[in-house]
Amino acid sequence: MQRIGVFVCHCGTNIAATVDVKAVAEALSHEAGVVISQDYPYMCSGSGQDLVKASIKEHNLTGVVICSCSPRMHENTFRKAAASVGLNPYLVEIANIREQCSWIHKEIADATEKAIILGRAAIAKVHLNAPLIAGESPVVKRALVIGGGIAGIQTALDIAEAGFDVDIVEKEPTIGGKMAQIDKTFPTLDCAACILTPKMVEASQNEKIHIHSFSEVTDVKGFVGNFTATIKKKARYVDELKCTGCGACVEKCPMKKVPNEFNLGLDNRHAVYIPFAQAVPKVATIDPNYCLMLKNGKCGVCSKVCTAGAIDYKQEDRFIEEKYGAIVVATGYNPIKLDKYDEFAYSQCPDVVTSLELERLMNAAGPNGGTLLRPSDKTHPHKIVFIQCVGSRCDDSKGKPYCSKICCMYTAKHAMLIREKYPDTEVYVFYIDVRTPGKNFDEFYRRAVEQYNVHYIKGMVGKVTPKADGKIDVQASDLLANEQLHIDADMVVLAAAIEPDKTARPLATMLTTQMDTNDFFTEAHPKLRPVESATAGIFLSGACQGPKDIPETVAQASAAASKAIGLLVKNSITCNPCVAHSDELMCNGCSSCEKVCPYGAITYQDKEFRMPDRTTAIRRVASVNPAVCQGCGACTVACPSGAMDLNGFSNSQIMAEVDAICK
Amino acid sequence: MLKIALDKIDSLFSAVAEKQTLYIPADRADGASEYKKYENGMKMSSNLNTLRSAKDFFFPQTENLVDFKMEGKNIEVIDIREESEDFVVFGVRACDARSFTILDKVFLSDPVDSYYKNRRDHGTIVTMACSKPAETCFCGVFGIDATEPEGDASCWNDGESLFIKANNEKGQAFIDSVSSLLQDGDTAKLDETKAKTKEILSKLPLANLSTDSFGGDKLNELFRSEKWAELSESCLGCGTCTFVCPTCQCYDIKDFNTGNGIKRFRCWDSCMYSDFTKMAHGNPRLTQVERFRQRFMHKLVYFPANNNGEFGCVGCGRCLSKCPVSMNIVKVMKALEVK
Amino acid sequence: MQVNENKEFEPLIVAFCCNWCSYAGADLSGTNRLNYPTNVKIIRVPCSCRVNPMFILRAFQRGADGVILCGCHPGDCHYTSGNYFTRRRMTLLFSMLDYLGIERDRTRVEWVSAAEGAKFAATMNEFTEAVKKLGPNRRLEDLRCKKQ
Amino acid sequence: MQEAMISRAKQLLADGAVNRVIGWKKGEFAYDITPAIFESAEELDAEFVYDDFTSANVSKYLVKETKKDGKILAFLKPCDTYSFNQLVKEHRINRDNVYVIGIQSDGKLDAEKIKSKGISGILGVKRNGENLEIETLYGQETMPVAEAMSTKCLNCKSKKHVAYDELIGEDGEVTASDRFDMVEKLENMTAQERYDFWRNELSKCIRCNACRNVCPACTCEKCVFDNPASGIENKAPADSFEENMFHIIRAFHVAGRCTDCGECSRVCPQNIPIHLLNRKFIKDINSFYGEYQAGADTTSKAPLNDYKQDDCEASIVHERGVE
Repeated sequence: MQRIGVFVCHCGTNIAATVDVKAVAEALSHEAGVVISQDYPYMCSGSGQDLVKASIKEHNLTGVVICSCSPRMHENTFRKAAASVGLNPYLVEIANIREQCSWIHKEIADATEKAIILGRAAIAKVHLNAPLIAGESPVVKRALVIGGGIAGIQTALDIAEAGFDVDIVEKEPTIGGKMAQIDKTFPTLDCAACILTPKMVEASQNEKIHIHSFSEVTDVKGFVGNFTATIKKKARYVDELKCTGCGACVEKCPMKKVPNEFNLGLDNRHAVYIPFAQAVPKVATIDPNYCLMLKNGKCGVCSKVCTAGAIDYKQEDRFIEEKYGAIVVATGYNPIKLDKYDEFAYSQCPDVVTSLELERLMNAAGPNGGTLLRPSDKTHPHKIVFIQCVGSRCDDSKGKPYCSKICCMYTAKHAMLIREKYPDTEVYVFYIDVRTPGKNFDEFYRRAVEQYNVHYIKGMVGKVTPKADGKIDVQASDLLANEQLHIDADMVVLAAAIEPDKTARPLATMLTTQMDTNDFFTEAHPKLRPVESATAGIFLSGACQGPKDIPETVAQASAAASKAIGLLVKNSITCNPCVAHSDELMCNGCSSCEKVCPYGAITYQDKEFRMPDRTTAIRRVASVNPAVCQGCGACTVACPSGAMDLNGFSNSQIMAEVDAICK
Repeated sequence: MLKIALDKIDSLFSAVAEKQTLYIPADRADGASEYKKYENGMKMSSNLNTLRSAKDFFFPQTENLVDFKMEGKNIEVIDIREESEDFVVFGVRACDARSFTILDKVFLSDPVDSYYKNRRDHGTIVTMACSKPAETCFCGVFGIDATEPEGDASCWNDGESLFIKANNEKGQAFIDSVSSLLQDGDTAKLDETKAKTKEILSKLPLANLSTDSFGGDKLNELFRSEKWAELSESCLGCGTCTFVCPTCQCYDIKDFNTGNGIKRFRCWDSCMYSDFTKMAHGNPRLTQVERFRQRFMHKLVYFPANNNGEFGCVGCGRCLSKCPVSMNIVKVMKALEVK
Repeated sequence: MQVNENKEFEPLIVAFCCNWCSYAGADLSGTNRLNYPTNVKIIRVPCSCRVNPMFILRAFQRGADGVILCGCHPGDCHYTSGNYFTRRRMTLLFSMLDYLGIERDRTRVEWVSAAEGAKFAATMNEFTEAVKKLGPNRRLEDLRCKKQ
Repeated sequence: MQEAMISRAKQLLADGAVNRVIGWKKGEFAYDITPAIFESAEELDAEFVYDDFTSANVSKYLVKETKKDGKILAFLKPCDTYSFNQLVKEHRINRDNVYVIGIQSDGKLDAEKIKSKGISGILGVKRNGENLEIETLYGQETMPVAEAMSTKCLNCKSKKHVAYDELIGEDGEVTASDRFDMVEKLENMTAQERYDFWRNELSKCIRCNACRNVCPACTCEKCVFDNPASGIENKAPADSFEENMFHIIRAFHVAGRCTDCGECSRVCPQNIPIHLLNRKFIKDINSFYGEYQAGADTTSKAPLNDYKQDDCEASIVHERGVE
């Protein structure tokens, strides 16, 4: 038999002025199960709480209803009070008779009547409340960072700084990502390598950071504080531990005609290679698609010249499994493929390049050792046309609907650098509009226009046509002057839109995190939780969440790190006990609940059941992971059999409230 | 025998309807027929039988038994029984007429079901002989003569007139109440009609169905028969057969919380339902095989065992045409028959 | 639902409010003393997607004259996607009720953020008026639940 | 057809490819066909039937059958394959334990429709072109086939088999059907007219649960209406509300999952057009969220387990058409 205590708060005059609190207490005292019902000026005050505690002990109450202000205000206060005298905190219900009654109604009679009804509803609910115990789940004190670009590196450094082990998984042979390919950075024009490579080295030397280069995450299981990831270490046919990175193998490798992806195929590398001089780890990798030894067993030069004996043609992909408490996604971005943009002759003409290719062409470590030459005839270009928003802000299916954000600035940078180095070179920029929000950004852009006389022309380029004489005819419209232009350019540079890395989508599935229609990871809240994914324990760093420049990326990387650290410092996480649970006897295993769960908290298992006909059968049933479930209840409605229910807001509890209100 | 010309039948109905509520079989938009409260001008259905049986008038699908009022912590019990008014159900077929013999055995034997008795006391059943039996009819199998229906009063139709005869006081009272409209008539043509009908009855596809293999004394072998598993395989476990059946009489008693009191009501239950006779310990019949067996064992074995040989079926054929998967008592009887 | 000869018909309105936006919005209209009729009784749910059509029918069965469902604005759901499911479920449910001839103005979904105290009050006033116009719920009531 | 089916079934049994066959079994009359499981060539020869009255959809039986050991051969008509797919999609049928033969269907007949024409004492029914030759206790009768056609076949949505291991007979196409006409007609009525229409229909309901128990989408381990803990359990329509409640919730629970196989209306002893409730949901889903056919595949996300950020608001219901 229930023994319920009702406590009506005056809240000074806040409630008492419009609600006859004595009448409410009196009326509710007649409700079934109520053994004590009293009122008090300030129920939340120390003495008010003592009153509640005393009554709980005196009448050894099985449930408590507080008629007071909003539960959002003092639910916790009274739950704590109840707990302090040994009553399960979840046996306390609040009837909101202030915000939702006394403050909005004037007629005492009406307000009092409503207060009584709200009290009844709370009593009806508390009758069905079950004592809930918040579960705990341990936290593995190790983080996984997926992606070794500047975002991943920064996150890893910060987490390691806080004293936790971090694994970086990078699919390329070296960390560094896009930033390593960039020549200079806006708006300061300092050299990217000079600021990035020290961080790469720092990461490699930090004993808390473990870099898995040339590796991929192939599977992730588990949940916040307790993930298990499988990492595939792709065979590089070189023993990482033995290789000293001396480069002898690279020099001697007879296979010299391999397109160099680090330079975006603008020059060649050997079949055995180290992506660039400051690569981390500085370890050679053999490209099985070109290595003569691996292809037809003839050659073996590299192993002969390797004094460290690091070459291992027999090496195979290795899989390692590791446990993590937190996972940070930093998979970054790529420029989109431009094959759909024939009007810009990208695929036909070698002198039409993307901005990233231009970075390499201008980079001292690039194919031309830093002198800007046309890829076609290695001559010095005198007229360069930049085309903005190639594939950005498109409403057609060809491109992306969003603004890639960084193009305006890097184009200004390119234009400026070229004008600086080659004053005889004319630079034209065709733009829809120039977007320069950010510290010192607009000043930077104006410098390009005012000091460096870059010709900014508002208008889109209609067609780019390579001519017989090697020139490139750029046909465009000047929207301001309202005239058609033809420019005889030597080079054309396309500001290609950026998109999330292709590995992001499958990864999102593995992590049960959400993605938007453009495959950018969705943050838990667009304003308030920008670096967390909706899935607990998964954090977002850098351009995988949306287009970003370097400063923003680094800022978000550190933010993600601090969120991860906030999780890793805990020995265990207390779970919200108001979570869903499924009644296995009624579960159909139909997967509806799983489909609507935003947290991937629901999994299925085949269990053996004793069937009515006294046989045993295997049935597929859902089980909810209380550590992951956030208690929204979406699954409870998706479930046709009603097997799924929600602690604290069960079907019967809510219907009891409905009944009480409609009584 | 007393008779009234068919074209005058409306006057008969309205005369009855003036004194008490009269129900006659009327056609429905979908071609089926059902008992409707008579209103002037209403035509009697020409269908052989109604979709739902006449049972519903005496044993409705749901009825309130008692109310409980709750004030705070007190409970008050309210008896809501009241004497029902007199009414007439007209045009009941021989099979349905016999069903009352069966229902009475259940509800009027001690302890008497006062709710049922109340309606039986106030209800007059006027039956109508069949002239056009359907392929699904097998009342003959249970010794029912479709041309000689039971009931308080019985009617025949020879194509021109409606003949009527009382079988008891109640029936006599009914006839007296309309005697002014009736006159004596010669039954020569009627006897022809009966003869014709009898001939058709003898040719019905199910005319030779035999009950020899059934009855109280066959309990063990029938209960243990291996055939139940296969027979019940297709059964969906719905209650269609039960709810269209004129003799099924199982019910459940439930409390409904209205929010300001409790209504204790009873409603038809079906032995085909998974929660039939569910008790604190659970359910005595765990699988559809057992539930399916229960229904037919009850009609063909348990009932006769307790009611000196009377079977719990009247062969109206409703379940034959209504079962979603056409699994029915006839198929069961044929399958279990020992040749 | 109360009908009283000398008093005009006072509908009973059940409002399901999600804990994070709408319930907070309701609190805010209280804090700002923005009146709405006592007819409205609020039930707190974690998310609008917790509201089962069963609850809505139950309310009508027990004598509610109108049922309104309030949640976070699309895109702002505390649980990221809850109210999107709510939107589909309720659109279909309301459409079905309408199909069965039950007055469509007895049901509503409204997105109210924690900051929209004014909107909450306004919505409730408006909805109560609309239901008042319709009169007592007859088409979806359970006669057994009528107050004697 | 029937001969081909029997011989193929016998062959598969003989090969040991399957150890049971689910199909249909002859009855007492021309029309009272019962779904049945056959385990031997003898049984097949003796009782297996596939004719104008084999309209029962056997896919639901596979929920139970595919949990048993061994493999079962199922004969599925085009419409049945949609139900089958949906059940596979919802993990109710173990696909590995069933061998599906898709069979051609030219539409099935409904004995109730023949009887409703006043034809009684039916002994035999034969198709003769556009007409039915019906032999009765009271002499020969004829009627147009179309008028005896089962409602669910009258506006058939597809003659295409969406799941099968092999086919017997022709595979058809998705048919441009007029199945939403009646729904539209109702939508265009006034609220009062709609209310009266449905009151008249639903008040006939005797809660025999035939619609639910035959429905291939209603395979819950325990239905909320049978479960006292659900708070809405009830055994009989004790009040008009409960008549509405049962049919609304049932339709809602199968919304986006109902393949429109039409079994619910076929089996209703009271001839309530239950399918018009399910079809309303299907029509709404199509118009609000894009064309969707439940059971057409085993992968697509069910409309109610899915969403788009720019879905229409519920107010669309209040803004449209007739009040």
